[in-house]
Amino acid sequence: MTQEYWRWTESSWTSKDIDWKKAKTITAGVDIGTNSTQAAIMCDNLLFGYANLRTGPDYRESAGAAMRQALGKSAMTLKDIRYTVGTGWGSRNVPFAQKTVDEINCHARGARFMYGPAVKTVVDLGAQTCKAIRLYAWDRIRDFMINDKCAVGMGRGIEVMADLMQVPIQEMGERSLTVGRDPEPVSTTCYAFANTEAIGLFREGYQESEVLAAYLFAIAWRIHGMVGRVQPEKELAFTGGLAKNTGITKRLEREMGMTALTSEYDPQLAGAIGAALIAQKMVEKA
Amino acid sequence: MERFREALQNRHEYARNWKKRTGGKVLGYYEPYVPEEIVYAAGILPVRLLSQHEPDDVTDRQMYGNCACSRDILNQFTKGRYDYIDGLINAEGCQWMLNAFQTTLNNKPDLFNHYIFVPDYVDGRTSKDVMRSELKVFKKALENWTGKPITDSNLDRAIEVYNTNRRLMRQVYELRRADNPVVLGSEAMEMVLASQVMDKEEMNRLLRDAIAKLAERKPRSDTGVRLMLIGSPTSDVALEELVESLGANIVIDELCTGSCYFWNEVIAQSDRLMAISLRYLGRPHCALKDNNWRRRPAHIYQLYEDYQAHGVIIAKQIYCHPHGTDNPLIWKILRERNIPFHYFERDTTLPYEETRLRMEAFINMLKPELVLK
Amino acid sequence: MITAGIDVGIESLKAVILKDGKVLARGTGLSGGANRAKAVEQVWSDALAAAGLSPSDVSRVIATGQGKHDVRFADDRVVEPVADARAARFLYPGVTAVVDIGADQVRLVTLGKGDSIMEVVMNQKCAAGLGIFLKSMARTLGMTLEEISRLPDNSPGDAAVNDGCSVFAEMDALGLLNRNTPREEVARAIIEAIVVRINSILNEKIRPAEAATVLVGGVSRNTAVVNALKRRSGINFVIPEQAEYAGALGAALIAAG
Amino acid sequence: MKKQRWETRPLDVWNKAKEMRAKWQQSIDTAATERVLLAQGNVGWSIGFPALRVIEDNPVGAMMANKSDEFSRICRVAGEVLGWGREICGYQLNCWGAMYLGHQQDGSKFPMRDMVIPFPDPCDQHTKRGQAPMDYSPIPRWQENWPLYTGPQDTDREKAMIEDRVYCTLYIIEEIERIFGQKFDDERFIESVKVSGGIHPYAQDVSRFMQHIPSPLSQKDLYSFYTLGGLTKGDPGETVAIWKALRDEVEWRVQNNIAAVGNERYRWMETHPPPWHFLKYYRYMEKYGAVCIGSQYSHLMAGAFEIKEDGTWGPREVFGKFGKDRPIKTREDAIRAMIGTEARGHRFKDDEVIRPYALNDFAKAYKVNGAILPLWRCGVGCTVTRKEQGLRLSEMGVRVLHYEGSQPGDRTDLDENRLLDQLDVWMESQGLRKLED
Repeated sequence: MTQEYWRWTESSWTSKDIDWKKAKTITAGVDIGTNSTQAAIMCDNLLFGYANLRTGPDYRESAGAAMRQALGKSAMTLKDIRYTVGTGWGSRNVPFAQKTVDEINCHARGARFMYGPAVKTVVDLGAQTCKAIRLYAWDRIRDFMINDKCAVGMGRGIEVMADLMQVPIQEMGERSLTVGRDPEPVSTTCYAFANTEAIGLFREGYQESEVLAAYLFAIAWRIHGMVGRVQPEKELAFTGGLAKNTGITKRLEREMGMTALTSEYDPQLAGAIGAALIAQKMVEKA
Repeated sequence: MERFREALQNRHEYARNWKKRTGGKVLGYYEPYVPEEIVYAAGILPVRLLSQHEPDDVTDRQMYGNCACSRDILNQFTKGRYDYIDGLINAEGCQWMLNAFQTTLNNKPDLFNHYIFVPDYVDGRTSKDVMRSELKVFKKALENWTGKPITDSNLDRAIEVYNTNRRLMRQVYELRRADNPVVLGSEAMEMVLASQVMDKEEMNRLLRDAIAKLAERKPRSDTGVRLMLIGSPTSDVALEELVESLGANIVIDELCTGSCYFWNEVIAQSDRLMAISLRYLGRPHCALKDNNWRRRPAHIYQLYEDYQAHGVIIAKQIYCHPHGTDNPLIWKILRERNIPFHYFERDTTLPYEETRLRMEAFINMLKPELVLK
Repeated sequence: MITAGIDVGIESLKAVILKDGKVLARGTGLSGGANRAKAVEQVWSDALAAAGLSPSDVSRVIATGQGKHDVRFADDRVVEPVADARAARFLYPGVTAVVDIGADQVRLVTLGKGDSIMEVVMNQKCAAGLGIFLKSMARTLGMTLEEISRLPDNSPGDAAVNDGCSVFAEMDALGLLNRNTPREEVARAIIEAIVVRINSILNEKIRPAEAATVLVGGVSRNTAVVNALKRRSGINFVIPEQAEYAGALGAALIAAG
Repeated sequence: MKKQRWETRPLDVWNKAKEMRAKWQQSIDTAATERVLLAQGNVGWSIGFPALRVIEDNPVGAMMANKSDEFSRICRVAGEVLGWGREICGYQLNCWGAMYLGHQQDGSKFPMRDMVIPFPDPCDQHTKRGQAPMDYSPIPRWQENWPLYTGPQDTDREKAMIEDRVYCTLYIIEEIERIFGQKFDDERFIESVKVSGGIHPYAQDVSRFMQHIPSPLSQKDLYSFYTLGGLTKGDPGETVAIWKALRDEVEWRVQNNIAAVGNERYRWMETHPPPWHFLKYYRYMEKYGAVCIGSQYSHLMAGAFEIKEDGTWGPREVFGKFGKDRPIKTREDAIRAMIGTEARGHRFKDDEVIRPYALNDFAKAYKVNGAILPLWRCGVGCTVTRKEQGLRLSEMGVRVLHYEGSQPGDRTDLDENRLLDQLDVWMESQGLRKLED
């Protein structure tokens, strides 16, 4: 079979230096998205391990797999985890979770953990939905928006595009940024429109980079409109899979006139980490 | 309560049985500005045409870009679900519905049909007169069709029946103002919807003993978050039930198919038609007719206050331009008053998972302590 | 005389080399985004090799398909419906309509007298990319297109999904997964959604009574979809061998004059 | 390319029209500095107020779309962040987006409106139009009724509707006088009604001349004129003069077989506006020797036509008897007269909105082979019944092509290359190949 351009790399990591046996409370969060599933294990609010896998057709199985990989080679088992919170599209399919919490809350908390407490605006660029979250200075959500109906599935759209363009999905962003000035974006309504319209641009003699630019700019612009609805403020943080696509984030930053914070964590983990943090709170509360 | 749900879900059967039982005619109507009293006075059953969720592979032929409601109504007509309808009425409202009206007639030209012009300048000084003359024309049309005159006493009776229904529905809604209402949002909404497809007299009987039963009912220990629902017309209670399953309750709505349908009564006067036209021009404006004086925002805010809601859900049908055009103002007003709201679009189906995500988040946003509950 | 037709689709390329109405060789490959022109040349040389010919042996090459402009060496270009119609008439002289379901487009061509075309109906934008949608859903369900194709055709129960467009359908389908609906059930729901979209295009023009309708294009290889479509539309399609090559075949026939 | 069958040459009056449109645009931008009231909307009687100028957002939005993809895109998002969805009419999104931004494309200040008098119109988005400026900054708004009904014609009904409109208008004029303290000049108004009544005969002739083969004008040419005296108001005398000049030139073109498209061999019609940012598809069709003879929309100033018993294509009298024919002495007479003429405009529009057969007569009269009916996702008035009309046209053997976009003023969903492909398919499937490339 030919190269799978759409396939993004799964990842997992388990800490070697944290002695989890000494930890007071161990909590976990599992974020089952439509496209990717993350698990995060935390010892007293320190990230102990995580996994980021592609979601399979059986959500329960995906949750288990992510958890197994996050536990990694450490001797820790599910039993050692005091409390687990499930979140995301498939939140109710985490068999070993005591509770489910909505994505917005988890991403907000996760973002503040990963990007620092100064975060005021979180933009979650997911596979199925994009969300803009506006936080008060303290840990409370002021307003949030989820994309219009016609804008669902942008993330999956990009996978399709990678196939059609035969460009590895990780390289898309970089390649699109090689253009001098961005061309006008293609249709910003629906990814299906955008994909075909972008491919059609070759007829006008567009180069690959220009087509990618017109396409990714369309998606960035679409999100820009949605984010504007929550009256974004600094500090800004991007989470979710598309946050790794510089072709989108750079353009979004340009249009918003803000630079996003950076973090050593994988932006896709925000939901899972947030869930684990909430789990921690639950334990403290009890 | 179940009886309302039944009538709503089996509305086609209900109408068919009504015809068998009474041998009367059934008129389908599209817009909330249709003067039902006159229809009812003629001994005809007025039925509001509501959409449902049936896969639609027939309307693309005749329609493009329509909202799901108008589209599905045509869909049902084409598939014969509405075979019991003897005629169609449209009172000028949204253009998609006008389109559904016309297109259906192109398929079924022999249906009785009438179009009532409703002034855009609803508050205009001369509008009530043109409205009245339109009602007169409509009355005549009905008389010619049925072959029997509509007497003043007919009208009086119809007005009485309808006002009663409105009063009873107001009673039900009044119950929802309690700290812990005995009636759920979904139940109340089912009553309104049912009363738009049922014979009002029967409906009133049902309502009376429903209200009596409600008096004995114990309220839920905790109503949870109190929500207000505004936006495009709906034909089911999926959303209400969803938020109830998430520990919240919709305590008030401002929908054409909801409170706006029964909110104000016909004030009797010797000129019955004028009384009726004043009632319809004076009803809580639908987004489209809210033209010059902008009554909607004030009305919404008052309801919000009266029912002590915590937040507002704005649920708009895709391609529902009247509500789309109103959004900026509504958002502005709500933001100015620091009323939290969540806006989203719905379509033929209400994608359960996605909507749950939104509602969960919105409810948690309004009541953060729920997250750690 | 030896002629050739090349069909440059949004997703895949097809080439057919023809000699006096006999197919000498076929070639196919992926459309290759920016490198489409190169990909075309690759497929072309493969086909020539398979036929044991050199370019000079082929007297006329005609390109068709959305990317037909990328076939630099083509002697002429024709639009897809014309090619489809020609191929269908060649394979089934009595044909009255051709339906082409590809990765991106659904096209209906109704045929008139002689070699005239009565009407061409293309899918609306909200029905675009059905073939691609099927593929990406298969990916999500962890099934191959073959597995989906082999699904038995019994119409889905409550697992209805939005018919608005493939993207909405996708959202509802993913919701089904969340309720742990077995993936075969989900796949059928998706197929139903696709078929509803296709049928709403056919609905416009074809009366099932006129049975002589030819179905071509990539998706016509998917038995499950075809069965569901037959059931919903009541049309008893004829599906030629190598149906996905119809466009290229038509082009080659036109090249032969 | 091979020699043309007919001679072609540009219109002489074209520059004059351009100049008039520019002058009008100027008058809007300078309204504030000239201490003149600016009204959002379009009503025939505005000229009665010495210091009042009216402007609809259609021409503004259309012009923006035509001038700059980027700026109109930015304007659309400016509206979107305040709550507008993408299904809103692109004209509004463009125009009011610029209002929200506070400036126009050239950086100059956006001319804020002082009041709203919406042009009563069948399109819902028109009906609610003008609420943006009123919601944005508190200004008065008067929505005239737009009487419309389906079914059999009923003179009593029409009478009541006309009366309502007359009194509505009188009332609004009084209100404006009361609120803005500006005196309504009856003489000026009556005069203008008498004069601009004169546009119609000329416009009607121009419309008729386009039945000639080869067509002396194409849609592109019409678009330079069809707003003069309607959406773009100038001095009535000047406006009538240019229509007369146009009429005379077109007559001359017909007599000398001067064609809009040299190789005319295919005639096609449209409905409603084209994508203002992509007018080049007319040129693309000309490569096939196909000429666009316009649409009921671009023949707007001629009013409603119908095929008479004798088979000729003549103006249709609707509502006329309720005012047009009586002597114009008072303000009310003038309003009646104006509504008499305007209502015909309405009538043709309501035909287009609710009568699926609306286009068939037009198609017959102009001997068209095909019709391109755009489907605009975001402009209800631009889309409603378009598919039905397509069905009726194909019944009478006219080949129909539908293409999709957001809205004439909004390029978002218009896939230009897909449109060109569709045009190729449409032409080639009718056995026509490009004459030039």
